[in-house]
Amino acid sequence: MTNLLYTDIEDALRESVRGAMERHLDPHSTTGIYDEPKPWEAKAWQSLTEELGVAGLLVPEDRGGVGAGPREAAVVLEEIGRAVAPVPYLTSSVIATQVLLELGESEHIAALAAGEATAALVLPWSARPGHWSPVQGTEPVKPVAGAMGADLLLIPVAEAGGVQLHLVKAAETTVESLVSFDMTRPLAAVTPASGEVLATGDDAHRAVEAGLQAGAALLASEQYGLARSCLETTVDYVKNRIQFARPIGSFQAIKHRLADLYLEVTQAGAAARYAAATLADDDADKAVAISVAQTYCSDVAVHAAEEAVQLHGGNGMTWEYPVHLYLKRAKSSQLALGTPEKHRQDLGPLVNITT
Amino acid sequence: MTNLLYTDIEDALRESVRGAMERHLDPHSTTGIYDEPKPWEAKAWQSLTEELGVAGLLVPEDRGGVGAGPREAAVVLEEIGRAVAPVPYLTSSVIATQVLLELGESEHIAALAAGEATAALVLPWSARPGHWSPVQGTEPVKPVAGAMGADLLLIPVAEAGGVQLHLVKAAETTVESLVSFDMTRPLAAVTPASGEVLATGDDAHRAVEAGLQAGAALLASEQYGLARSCLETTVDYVKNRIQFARPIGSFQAIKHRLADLYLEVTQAGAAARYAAATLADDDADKAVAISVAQTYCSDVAVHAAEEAVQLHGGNGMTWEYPVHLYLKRAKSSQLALGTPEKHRQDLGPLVNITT
Amino acid sequence: MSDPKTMLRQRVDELLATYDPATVSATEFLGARFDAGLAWVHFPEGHGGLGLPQEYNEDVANWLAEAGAPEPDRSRNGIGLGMVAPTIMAIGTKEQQEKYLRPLYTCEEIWCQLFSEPGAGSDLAAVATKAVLSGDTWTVDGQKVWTSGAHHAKRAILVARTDIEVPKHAGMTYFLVDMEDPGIEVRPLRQITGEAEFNEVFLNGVKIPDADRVGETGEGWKVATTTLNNERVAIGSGADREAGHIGVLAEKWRKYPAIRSEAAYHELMHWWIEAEVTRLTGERLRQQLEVGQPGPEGSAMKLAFATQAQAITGLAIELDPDHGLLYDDWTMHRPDSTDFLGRDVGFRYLRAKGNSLEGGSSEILRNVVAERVLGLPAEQRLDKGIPFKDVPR
Amino acid sequence: MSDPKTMLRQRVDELLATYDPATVSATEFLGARFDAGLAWVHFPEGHGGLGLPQEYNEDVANWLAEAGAPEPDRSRNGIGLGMVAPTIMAIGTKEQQEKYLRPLYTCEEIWCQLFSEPGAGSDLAAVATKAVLSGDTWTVDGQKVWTSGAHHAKRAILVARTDIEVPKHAGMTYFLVDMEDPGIEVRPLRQITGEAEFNEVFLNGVKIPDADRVGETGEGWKVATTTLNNERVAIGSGADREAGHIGVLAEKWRKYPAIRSEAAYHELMHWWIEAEVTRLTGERLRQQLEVGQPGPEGSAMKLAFATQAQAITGLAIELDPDHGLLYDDWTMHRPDSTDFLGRDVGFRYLRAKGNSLEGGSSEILRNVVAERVLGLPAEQRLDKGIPFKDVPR
Repeated sequence: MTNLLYTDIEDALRESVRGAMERHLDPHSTTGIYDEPKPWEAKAWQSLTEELGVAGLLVPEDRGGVGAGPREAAVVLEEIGRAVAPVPYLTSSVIATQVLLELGESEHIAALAAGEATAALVLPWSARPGHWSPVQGTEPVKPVAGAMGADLLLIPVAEAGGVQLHLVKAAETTVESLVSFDMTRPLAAVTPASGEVLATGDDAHRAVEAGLQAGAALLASEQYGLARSCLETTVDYVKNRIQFARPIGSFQAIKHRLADLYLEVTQAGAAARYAAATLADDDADKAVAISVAQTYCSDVAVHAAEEAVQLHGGNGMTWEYPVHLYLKRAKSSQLALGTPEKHRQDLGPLVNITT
Repeated sequence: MTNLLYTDIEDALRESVRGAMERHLDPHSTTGIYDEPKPWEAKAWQSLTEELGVAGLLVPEDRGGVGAGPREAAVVLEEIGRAVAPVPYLTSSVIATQVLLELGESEHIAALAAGEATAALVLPWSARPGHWSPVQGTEPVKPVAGAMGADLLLIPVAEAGGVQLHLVKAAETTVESLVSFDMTRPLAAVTPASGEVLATGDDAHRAVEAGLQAGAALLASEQYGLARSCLETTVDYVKNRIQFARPIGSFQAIKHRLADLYLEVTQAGAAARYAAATLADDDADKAVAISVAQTYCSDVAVHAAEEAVQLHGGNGMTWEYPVHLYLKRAKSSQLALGTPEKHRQDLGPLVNITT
Repeated sequence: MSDPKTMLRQRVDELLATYDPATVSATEFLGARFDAGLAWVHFPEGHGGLGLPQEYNEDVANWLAEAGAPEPDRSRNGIGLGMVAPTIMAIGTKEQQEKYLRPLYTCEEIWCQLFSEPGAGSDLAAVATKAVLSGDTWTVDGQKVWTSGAHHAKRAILVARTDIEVPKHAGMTYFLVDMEDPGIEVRPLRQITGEAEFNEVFLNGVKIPDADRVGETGEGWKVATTTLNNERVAIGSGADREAGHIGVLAEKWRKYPAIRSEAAYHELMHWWIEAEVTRLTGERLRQQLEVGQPGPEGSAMKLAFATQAQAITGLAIELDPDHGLLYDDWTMHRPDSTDFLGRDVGFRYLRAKGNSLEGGSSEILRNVVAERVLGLPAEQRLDKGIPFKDVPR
Repeated sequence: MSDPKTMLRQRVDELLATYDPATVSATEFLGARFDAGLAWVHFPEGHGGLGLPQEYNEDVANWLAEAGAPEPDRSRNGIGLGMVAPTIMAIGTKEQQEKYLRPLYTCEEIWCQLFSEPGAGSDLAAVATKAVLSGDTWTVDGQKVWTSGAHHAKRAILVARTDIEVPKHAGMTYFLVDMEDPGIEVRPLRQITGEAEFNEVFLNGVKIPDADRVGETGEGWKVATTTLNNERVAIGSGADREAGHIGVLAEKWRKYPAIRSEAAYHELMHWWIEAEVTRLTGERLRQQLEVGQPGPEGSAMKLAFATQAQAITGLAIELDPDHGLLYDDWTMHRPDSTDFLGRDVGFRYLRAKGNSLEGGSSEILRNVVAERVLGLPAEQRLDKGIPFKDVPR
């Protein structure tokens, strides 16, 4: 079976990204986004793109990237999840980048890899691999993730007999921001527009599909990072919070719940890693791995965040404590790129289980 | 809303039945049924029928019964569940009796009410109200509950355009006993046969339907009685079982699980009571009440028995301790008269929720 | 002598004849109702009652409702009406009863509750806010939290530590506080929903006359328990089918076929059934109360309500992802009252997270059920018999 | 000098040339394999090994399997091979190693485990079976339970109490016992399934030479822990997809369309996914072990296995009610080994109930994960530092 462990290089990458997130983000300023919306935290994004160059992980060196791959991008996303970082890594550096990669595009992809531009795929954020429809008519598409602040929009438009993929400059259409449940990945309504046609028919379809697959596969790692962070934060909190003259983490009911959560988070890690690895290897089991990871990691992230709120007691309910940021991100991510129910629905036929 | 409390008369009835079960049953002899199968425990059944006369609770006085109703029968079934009593009360005194009641039959019903005879409805034990098929062909019907040892068999046979309900004396056909998961309610394969035709067409259909409805409504009370007994036995056990120099019932994880189980059992009691009450009142909400009670009480009984096994530790896994009798009865009863999944499926349209 | 019902009917008619609800103010009407002994008929005469059995309150309420008479605003003064009034009636002095009950009832004086502290959440008896007596005036210093309505309350009930040399349950005292005292500062406490439904309250040198102590010095725990017991009585009893979150979701399901699927159907029905059995349990509890046989189900039912509220709102978000990804409004507000069902699904989901914390966390309630209902052995207490000052915090 | 792999290949070829698996008995072949140092290559020379790294065992096993050579019967002598051998090797005396390892390996001597007692289940250190030394012979009295294979075992490992004046963990000693001692009575212990897979073992005046003590007197807890740790290593690592209960159910689903429904589909897929993520976790654990970085996942994975086994077999019964209402056979048997997947669905359901009890109950494992993996504070111990005789039991 494919390797599920982290390489030394990946460990080093994790350390760099974690350091950058710690330097450039703090929970209070992240919470501030809810009152003063912005597409992303400029300093954190700059650090990821300019200092660390991780926007180009998926892109080969000869097209302006660093020639790594999904395993490495997954490590970055684990750290983004851990920090609930408001950065467009998943939408621009993974999904949009993968769409362009698939098309053999090289001009814009170099700009994305270098962090000189960001892009977004214009589909509702709930679209999933194998189940999405190209944009019809002139009504705004919503809710679209990563479109706020993006330079480039990739719009798959319905055409007689298929899809036409348009590259539209943000300035050439209207991107209206929406009040999002998770303001750290703000959503927008994007008015469809025509632009440079990148591909049509099967090519266009395949490229969008590849973008969504990469997004779903690697979102699992972001969810895992978030879940693990919730577990660690909560373990730490219950060790230190004293009630009834003892740390509440010494109460057996709480210990057992956290033991169960540890199991879930650990398994989520294996599932996310397997999804990233099969994507990297273009393994025949890729579609199975993605559905498994999306179903499992989505729910584990929500459960971990919900347990974090509950076990932080009243503090978990406040605006002051950062726990709420995790819950909002987790719940939104559960809906992103297909709900667990939909992925479970998709999985059966892949493993010869049908109704 | 209908009265969900117990009357003083019902409390007295409960006490009598409980006393009889305690006098005439002990867990060891009940376990013995697994090695030496028998249709029921003669002494316990005799006590219920001859001493207490509860076989006639559903039957009006002018037809040889005591003219009580489903509420009182439900109390008897709670106690039968509590004792995992191997008696054909549900199959004969409720289901078969209700079928005959519906038909206005008075000869055999008097014998059933007096405990002079027992009867069984010949359908697979998984048949449920609204979803059963009359017997086709000559293949044995199985698994049928209550047929072993019964004097009379009520066989709904498929006829051109409907159902014909036959009354067959046990001696006139073949009743072959089956190795049952729950040997305290043994199952059999019954070879179809012709006998006295009690009804045809809609009348026959309505009678069978009434029998299954009464069975499903009141099985919930048996399940509640069983669940409550498991809770009480387990609470008692964990108060007295010492490990790590303290009763295991002082460990918070166990306390919290039992608190959750208390909630379930309490709610099961309300659901079962409501089903019995709506049956008694022939309330318009009866079908809803039955599906709710069957879905909920089936699962609570299984959960209570499973928790009992686990919290009795190794002892719960032994043949010696009676806990296994409860698990086997609970799991079988979950399948009886429709699984929770099927009842949940039935319920939606009744409350205007459809897919 | 006439039976109580006839007598009450007469009094109600007289009240309505003298104070026409259509013309007098709510305050005036409620004051007159109080003076007529029709506020809470089971209270003694002179304190808004007539010393009759509690069950007659329902009749009075029904008759007055028919006549379109105003009721006291429970959403604004729930603490006053539900907790303070019974506590003062049971334990307060005659002076306290005379001074506080009437304006409380007319809602001229809104009350709030100063119990929880940052270090005393589940462990309510760990309050550290200090009250020191000098002459016949107490001086209070400390911090309270999770106080709803503090910004429009005239008065508060307060539990404070008056002796740190005795074990924690023995060193607390219960007071009535004037919220207009210059030593009180109220700050909004913003929540996960974006709203500030609650407040933090800072007490710096707040003065309380000893006459506003309720119960003896050192008996605050006992008095607070009386107050809190009044909070949990008859929880959710007698609700209609599909009341609450499940009804909102079922209605949406019926209205929007697009959100339906087979898998979601079974999950929806699962929670529908859970809500229904809890409703039936509440109905049975109501029937038991009616015949004077209250059961111990209340604490367990609160567990069920919290679980269901959280699961159902979570499911509601999943059923309509493109809508669930949005939120109605993050702007900071200070709402006058709590509406769990108000606003959009995202708000309902976040607000429901509080249901397993406020009014006794689900963990504490499971302890209560295990120990008081099932009789399981209590947790080892590490703070038992130790002076408060020596207890680890 | 040749590299280990080449040398091992030569030895295997020599062994196969001298002892043709097709003609010699399994016992003879395994004896020769032991003598050639190919039983467990990481053991020292003379004890069935060659002092090589553990990883080479897989090569040897593969080569021998290709040649159709017999392996020791792990289903009958799992305790001997998996627990006794490593314990004797780590802590036993030279004499014990010489006397016991070879017949254990050839399965001429089957071993069983005398640890659990009626009063010492989760609390293994509460054993009350007493061993008293007189001269150089111990006399043992007591009762053990949950002993699998006791009725065909030649030998046993035993933990007994040798000092009641010290705290419980300090007063236990570990012995090797001859099951043919006349003081030993083995009674079948019938289980929920109808089978008697386990036994009760009564010890009355059983004699044990002091030479069969393992470790020092009073160090039995430490030795037993070594034994039990060997039990939990590498649990379920490297299994195939759909191994275990989920595979049985998935196959049935594929074969019998009649049992399918939309609701069941989602429940089946739920457990399919649970089983798959546990499998992936096991695979990752295997990869970690391979590179010498074992993780702490084992205990948590055992929780997952038990939960899944119980839920999946329960679901399997529900999916086919008319079949689930039946059982294959209630007759009391004493099976030679355990097969969780053998027999029909009813048996599998009942047998799976033991998965959360045997080898560390799920409750104990959650404690282990919480305390040793997450570092949460340990439960208050009421038996700490108290002589065993004074501990409540």
